[in-house]
Amino acid sequence: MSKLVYLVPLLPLIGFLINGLGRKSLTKSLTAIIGCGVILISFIISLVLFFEVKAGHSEVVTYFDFITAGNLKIPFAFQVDQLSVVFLLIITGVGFLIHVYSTAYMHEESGAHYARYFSFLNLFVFSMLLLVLGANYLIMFIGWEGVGLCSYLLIGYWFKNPEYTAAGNKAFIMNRVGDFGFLLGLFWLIQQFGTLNYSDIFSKAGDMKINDAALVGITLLLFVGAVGKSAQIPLYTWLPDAMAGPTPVSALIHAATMVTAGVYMIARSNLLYTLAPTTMGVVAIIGLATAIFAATIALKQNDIKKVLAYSTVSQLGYMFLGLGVGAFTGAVFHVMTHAFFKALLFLGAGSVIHAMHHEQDIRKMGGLAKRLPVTHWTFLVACIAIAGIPPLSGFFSKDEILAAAFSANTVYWVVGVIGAILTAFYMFRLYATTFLGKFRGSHEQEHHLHESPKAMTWPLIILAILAAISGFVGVPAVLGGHHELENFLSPIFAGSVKLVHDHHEIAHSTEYMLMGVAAGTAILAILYAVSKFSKKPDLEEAQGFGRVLQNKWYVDELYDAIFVKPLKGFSGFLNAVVEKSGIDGIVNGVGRLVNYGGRQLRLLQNGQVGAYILMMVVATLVLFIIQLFV
Amino acid sequence: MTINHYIFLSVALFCIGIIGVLTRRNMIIIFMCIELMLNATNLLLVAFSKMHYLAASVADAATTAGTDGQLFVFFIMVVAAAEVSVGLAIIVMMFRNTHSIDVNFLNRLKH
Amino acid sequence: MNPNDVFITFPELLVWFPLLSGLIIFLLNKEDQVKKLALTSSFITVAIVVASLFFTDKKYYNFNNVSYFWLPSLGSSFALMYDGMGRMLCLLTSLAFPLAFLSSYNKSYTKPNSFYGLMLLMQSGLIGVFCAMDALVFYFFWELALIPAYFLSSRWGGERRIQTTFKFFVYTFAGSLLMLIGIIYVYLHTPDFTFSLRSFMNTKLPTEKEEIIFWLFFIAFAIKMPVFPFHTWQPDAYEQATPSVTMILSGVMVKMGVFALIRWLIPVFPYASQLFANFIIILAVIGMVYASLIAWMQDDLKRLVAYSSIAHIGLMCAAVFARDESGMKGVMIQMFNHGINVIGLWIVVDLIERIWGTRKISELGGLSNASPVLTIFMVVIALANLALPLTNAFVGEFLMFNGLFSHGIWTTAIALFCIILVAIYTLNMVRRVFYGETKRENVLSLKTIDVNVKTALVIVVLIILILGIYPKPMFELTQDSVDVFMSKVKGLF
Amino acid sequence: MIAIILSALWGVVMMFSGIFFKRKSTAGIIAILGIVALIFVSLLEYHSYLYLPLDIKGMLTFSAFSQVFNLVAFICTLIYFLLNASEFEEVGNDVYEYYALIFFILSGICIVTSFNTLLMLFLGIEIISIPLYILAGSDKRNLKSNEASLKYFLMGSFSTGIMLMGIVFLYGATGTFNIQAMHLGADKPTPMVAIGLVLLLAAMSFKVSAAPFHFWAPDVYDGSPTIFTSLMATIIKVASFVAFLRLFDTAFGKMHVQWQLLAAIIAAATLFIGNITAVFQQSVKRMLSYSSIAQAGFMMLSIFALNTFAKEGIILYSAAYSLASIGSFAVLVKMKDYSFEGFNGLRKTNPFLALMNTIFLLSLTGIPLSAGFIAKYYMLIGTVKNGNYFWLAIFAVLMAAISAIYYFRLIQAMYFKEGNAEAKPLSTTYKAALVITAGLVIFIGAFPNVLIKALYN
Amino acid sequence: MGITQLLFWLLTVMTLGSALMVIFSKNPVHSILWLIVTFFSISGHYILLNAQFLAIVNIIVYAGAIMVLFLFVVMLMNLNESSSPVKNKWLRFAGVISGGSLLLVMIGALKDTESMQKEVLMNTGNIGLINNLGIVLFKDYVLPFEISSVLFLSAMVGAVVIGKK
Repeated sequence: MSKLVYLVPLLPLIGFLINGLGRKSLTKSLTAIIGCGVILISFIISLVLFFEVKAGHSEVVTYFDFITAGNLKIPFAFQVDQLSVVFLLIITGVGFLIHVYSTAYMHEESGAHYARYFSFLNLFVFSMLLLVLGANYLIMFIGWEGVGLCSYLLIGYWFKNPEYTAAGNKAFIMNRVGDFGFLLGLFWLIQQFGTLNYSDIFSKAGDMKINDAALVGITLLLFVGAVGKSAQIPLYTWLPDAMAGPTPVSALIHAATMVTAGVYMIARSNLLYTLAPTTMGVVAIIGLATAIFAATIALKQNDIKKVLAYSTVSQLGYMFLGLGVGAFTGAVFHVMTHAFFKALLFLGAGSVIHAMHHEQDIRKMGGLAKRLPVTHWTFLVACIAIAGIPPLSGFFSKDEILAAAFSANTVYWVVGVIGAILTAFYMFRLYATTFLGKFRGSHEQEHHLHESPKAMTWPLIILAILAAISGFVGVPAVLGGHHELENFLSPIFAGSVKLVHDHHEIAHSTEYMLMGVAAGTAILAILYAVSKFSKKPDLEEAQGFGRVLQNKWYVDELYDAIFVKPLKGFSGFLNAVVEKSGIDGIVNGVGRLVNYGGRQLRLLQNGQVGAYILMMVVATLVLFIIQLFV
Repeated sequence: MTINHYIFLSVALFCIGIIGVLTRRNMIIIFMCIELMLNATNLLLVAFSKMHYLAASVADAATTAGTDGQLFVFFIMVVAAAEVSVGLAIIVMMFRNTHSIDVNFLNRLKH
Repeated sequence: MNPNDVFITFPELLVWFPLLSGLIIFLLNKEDQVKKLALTSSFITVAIVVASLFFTDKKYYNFNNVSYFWLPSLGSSFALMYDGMGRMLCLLTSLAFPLAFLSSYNKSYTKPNSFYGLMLLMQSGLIGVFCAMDALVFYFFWELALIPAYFLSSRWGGERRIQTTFKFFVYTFAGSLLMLIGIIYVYLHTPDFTFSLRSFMNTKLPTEKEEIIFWLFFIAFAIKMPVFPFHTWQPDAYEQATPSVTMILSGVMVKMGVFALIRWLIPVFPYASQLFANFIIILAVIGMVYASLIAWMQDDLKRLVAYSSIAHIGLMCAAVFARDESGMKGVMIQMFNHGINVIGLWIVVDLIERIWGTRKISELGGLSNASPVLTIFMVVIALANLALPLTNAFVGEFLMFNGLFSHGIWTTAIALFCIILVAIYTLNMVRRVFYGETKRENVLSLKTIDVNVKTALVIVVLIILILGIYPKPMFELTQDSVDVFMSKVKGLF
Repeated sequence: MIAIILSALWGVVMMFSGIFFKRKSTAGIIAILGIVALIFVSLLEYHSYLYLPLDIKGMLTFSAFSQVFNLVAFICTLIYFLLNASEFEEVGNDVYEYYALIFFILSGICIVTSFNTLLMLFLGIEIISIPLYILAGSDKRNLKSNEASLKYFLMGSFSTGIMLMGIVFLYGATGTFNIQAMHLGADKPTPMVAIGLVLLLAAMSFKVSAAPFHFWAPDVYDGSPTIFTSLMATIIKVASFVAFLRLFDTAFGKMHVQWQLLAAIIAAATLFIGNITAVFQQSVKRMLSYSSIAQAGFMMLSIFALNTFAKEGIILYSAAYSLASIGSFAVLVKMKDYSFEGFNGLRKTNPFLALMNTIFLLSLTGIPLSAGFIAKYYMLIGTVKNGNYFWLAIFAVLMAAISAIYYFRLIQAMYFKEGNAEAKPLSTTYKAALVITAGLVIFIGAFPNVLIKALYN
Repeated sequence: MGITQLLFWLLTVMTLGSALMVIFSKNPVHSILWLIVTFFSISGHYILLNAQFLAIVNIIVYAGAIMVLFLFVVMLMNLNESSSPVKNKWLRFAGVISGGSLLLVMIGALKDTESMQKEVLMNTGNIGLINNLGIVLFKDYVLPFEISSVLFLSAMVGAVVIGKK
């Protein structure tokens, strides 16, 4: 059966081709069926694979040599193991739901564009599957770039609008900055290990000493790639802009799947990272910083999608914190739960926007609870989940990360908890301003307010259920559970777990205390937020420090000032001065010199015999002197 | 007399000719100076021929060494005569067209 | 068939056939006749090359190598060899011309017969360069490819064409004359006084001389490629020449330089090329960044493409001098792929100019509303240009960077900086030209994207995708040349 | 030997036929007959079917080298006649005399290429020069022609004086005029020999118009009637080069290293001045005269190199350069306007002339597959082989690159510039001759062996 | 210091002096006359060297024929002081300087080299006599002799071509 793994990415590709080539001829419904159908089938296959792997045989399926250069052989191979199937399920599952959702959400689009949308979406799923299935870093990189491309295409889906396309460029280019590091890391890997296959590399890396310079370098460079892809400091600014794309796209790409590619990559190469504690420290700090920093920004955003975007960034920060402190399972766990509730949040937001006729400013909403019951309830579930209130999923995953952070370094934990409080606060600020209070929109908006169609609500409901219960696959031992996910993934992380066995186990009492503090403070924050914003939301422009937050700490402006402008100026200088008058000037100068020489030299030919003979005599004289006295 | 007397004499004569060519603008004079140069060479040739003759006649009295030098002079005179005839013809033609014998009068051809 | 009796070898066939058809075309004067004949002949050439790909085996030696005395007194013999790299580049050449013809098929030139005739002469010259095994023959073809290029691009093209082409000509001519001196010098030191590549390789020059002669060769090739800072002729020439000529210039002729580095320069001067490798790599890398930065500033599509191609060539040059096996393979297939991609770019640019009547990015906009098809082609080719995985350029660039890495991490880092820059300028171009609101109405009806241009573009895109997903054939094709090269430079580092 | 006699005799024949035939056009026919006979005879001589048992006391020696060169010179002359026969009548009334003088010149050329004593060299050069003074001034009404003639005459006879002084000093030092009997050693020359050498170098450089003794050339070439310019600039010049090479190879060959530097300097100067000055010229005729100086610079390389490559090369160069120059001068003659603008758009008005001229110009530039390339190539390989002064070769090629500037300027004018250049009507013989010339240029370029092998029969 | 030396010095002074007069005298006719004087003194030298034949020929050909030809021409053009132009003095200066330095260089190169002390046989030795020269001329030098006829022929033709109206 696992020979059939190639079908998993292939089907979306086929969907892409059919929808892309036949976009003129296909009817919308047909497009929708193809678009969703292929994903559904690959979801089913992934399920089968999952159970196979659970039954306990994971394997590497090789198809053909992609690159063979001297001793460097890179096959086109897929790896089916615990980690990849988990991601397979997330991608295809959530992906399928989002596809279904999109069929309704994108319905106003004309046929061709509709098909274009679905083909891009399928292409994205294809590349994402490639990313997680690849059995070596090159295939991963192919998927890595592929998802980047799709996000570029989908952000700029409404290509008429220059801001949107600009956002697409920004996303792609920032990802390129990440790829810069990633590629460099790959080359270093090749130089170090002579291969890119996971299995060979990890087996070779096993017997390298801790903090080997090469390993630190490689892991850091790979991490740069992850920073770009998963929108961490300093390369996170593209993600909020990426909200320009259609909301389901934001749900799928910029919340559930693509942005977690970095997490996947580090989890995949966990051994290398555990061998390079220095890098681990960097990862943890970056993650923590991102988590808190993004959370602060999210406090003051008024665009519903922007809030969610920054919360995504911050949640990703948590995942990296988890990775940084060695809680790989926790990170993957959080990826899963986050995929559910964040997708749910985005889809809910989408449903709201749909209902409000593309109004995204929460200050113009309010009191939608009655009008959009399904959306409201599902949204609430998601908010509770992300806020980390037991027993919903977010609690378990976040708690696992925080616990690990605590055992690594108390400061991590403190900051992490503060971040969690902020999360709870801004999420419920959003919830309250959107759904509670009374409606603040215009009249025809109010007149048209209605619950979204079934195709949109059902995915919400399913995701809500998942967001609610998915936490129970990872109930920690303290709460009498035995963490199925950890057992399932243990083969992947076995190597690194062996290395960090000295990881001192923290007492149960402490754990209870930690959970209590986290959950309690979160609840307090929620209550404060709800009470504060359900009655009188802050409609006026933020002042003072709030303004700074609202303008995202002016980071974009900063980057513009230190990177973009100088570079532009410099290349302008090169183009105008160095190229034109410098290099080309020299070349033309030679020509002009020859011409000038011709004009001057011919004056020697002054037409007077006397002068000619004189010059001949002088020349003879010179020859004499050279011949006789030199 | 030793040969260097003759060498210096004719070289001097030769250079006088050159100086004449360089300093005068009257083309006839210039031409005459060229003749002067030729005569310098002739003189030196004869001197050399006698020198070689002397050197050779020590070995055998009936040598004809050096004869060729004098014959060369003869040929030079021949050529000179021919040149003069042509040259004067050209000069006359010039004078006919432009009533001047100034070499610098003609410099349409330049640069 | 029996491998030993050959009527005519492939290289000869490939050199003479375009030459003859070119000469025949000179005599015709009906435009459509001329076009048909030119197109057919170019396709036949493709067929020949494709056929030749089945005779790569050792036992077909006589099909692929020819050599007979030409100037015995000079020890020069008309020797052609047809090895992997030669095949690959001949394939590129033979593909480039049909593409060029197709894309401009319904465009009428003044004096079509001389245009197409010269084109085919150039083709024969180029193929000769790629097959020559004898230094003098190599030089001959090197010039023979230049002369038609000169006439083509100064007879047909923009209004500043004469000066720019002339600059290009004198520049390259001076370079190749320097190379001639180098050839002569090496020849005089060959053990058996022949110009054959083999004896050139066996010649051991005194080191201090080798250092000088190396530069004589390198400058010629550097001008041809062109490598920073010898590149200034290129953007003007590309801008001014007529598109189908530009395709050949940038798609094929530029490869002559890279080819010459691999076939002649480094194997003949292994010591000097090792000595100066650092310097040249740094030069090339600087050139890459420099050209990318300038390409960013360009407002003229043609100039933008020109500078981006300078950047790509710089990478090839650097990778060649890194002399790492994987890098070499990268160079090999990148020579082919870059040719195809840049031709695709030119086709699209030419279309845009023909349809919208301008090449200025600032004046264009929202073309995708008018012509989604063109947009799709352009986007695919642009993605190939920035070496996105699963497009043909990726494999090559990946390997080249990898080869460069073996030379040093910092140079690689600087060079890799270009993948960011290339993304910046390519995507900006795509965005400003194709996206947004329509700025300018098309002067021609879109009917002018007629079937032959579409065919050309489809061919390009297919090659891009197929070689992007399954590059293996190219690797196998060029394996032997890489082995020869590596064996030459192995001993030294 | 017979060639010398025959050419001299045919000169006389031409003179007298001037009395019997009144029609100018017959002169051309008779001349062509004569030159054909000359070619035939010298072919027989070359294959030694014909031999004149005449004791010339070692005044001349006819080597294969000189004979091959004579053949080349004769063939070039034949082509020259075929191309310009009609133009002779334009110049003046004394057509028969012009032909007669040219035949005398030919006998002079034969002497100069096979001389063995300085006396014969002197006589030969005079026989070449004196008729040239006349031909230069043959357009009597035209002041430019007069001026050219006068300048050529004055400076020519001056250089004769210089040369004689050189000969005298050599005689003084060695006691003989026979260049083979001089036996000058390889070590540093005595002052007398040195002076003789330098003076002879100067005089010969003057004859071949090598800088800085070239000043006469542009003016004289420019002023004289174009057809005679093309004679002077090609056949005469290469003949003088052969004499130059023969003299310095036989007399001073052993002490080559002692005077190489001078030759190198002269070659470099000639290349530089010739090429650079040609760039700015506005009249094609004058450009071609400067270009002939530039080409002389390349030929000087053979004097510098003085090895087998140089000797074979000078033959090739003579053929290649003479043919190409005669051709493009012949094209020039047919043009109404000699300025560059006068050639604008010749492609449209007269594609045949344009194509032919392009071939000649490409050959002069030294593009492969044209004779010019092989010739230049031989010069360069000789220079590099020589071992010293490697910079000279590089300098030479850079100058060759510059030469492309002015040659291609003409091609540009003909092909890429708009305009309507006017050319005189062309006779069929002219066209045929032009095609033959172009064919030879390409043939020699492709198979130079034919010529090289002839040197070693 | 015998009579020969005396004569030698005398003639030398005459030669050089008259040569200088040739180039410095304003009037062309005068310079022609001075040139004739020079030729005579050179013939004197020939006699001193016992090259009688050349001495005679020199007088006949040069002083007789050529100079008369010059004289004719000058008379024909009836030139006088005024019409004989002068170069600007810088050029003349340069001419004198360069000519003089050429002289100096040659002298400087040639003086005190041992071969310079070779004796020259004065007023004896019979190679200069007409019969010896004649024999050699018509035995060994017959070819150049004939060739020179070609030279004359061409010169004649040329003179005619140029000279006739």
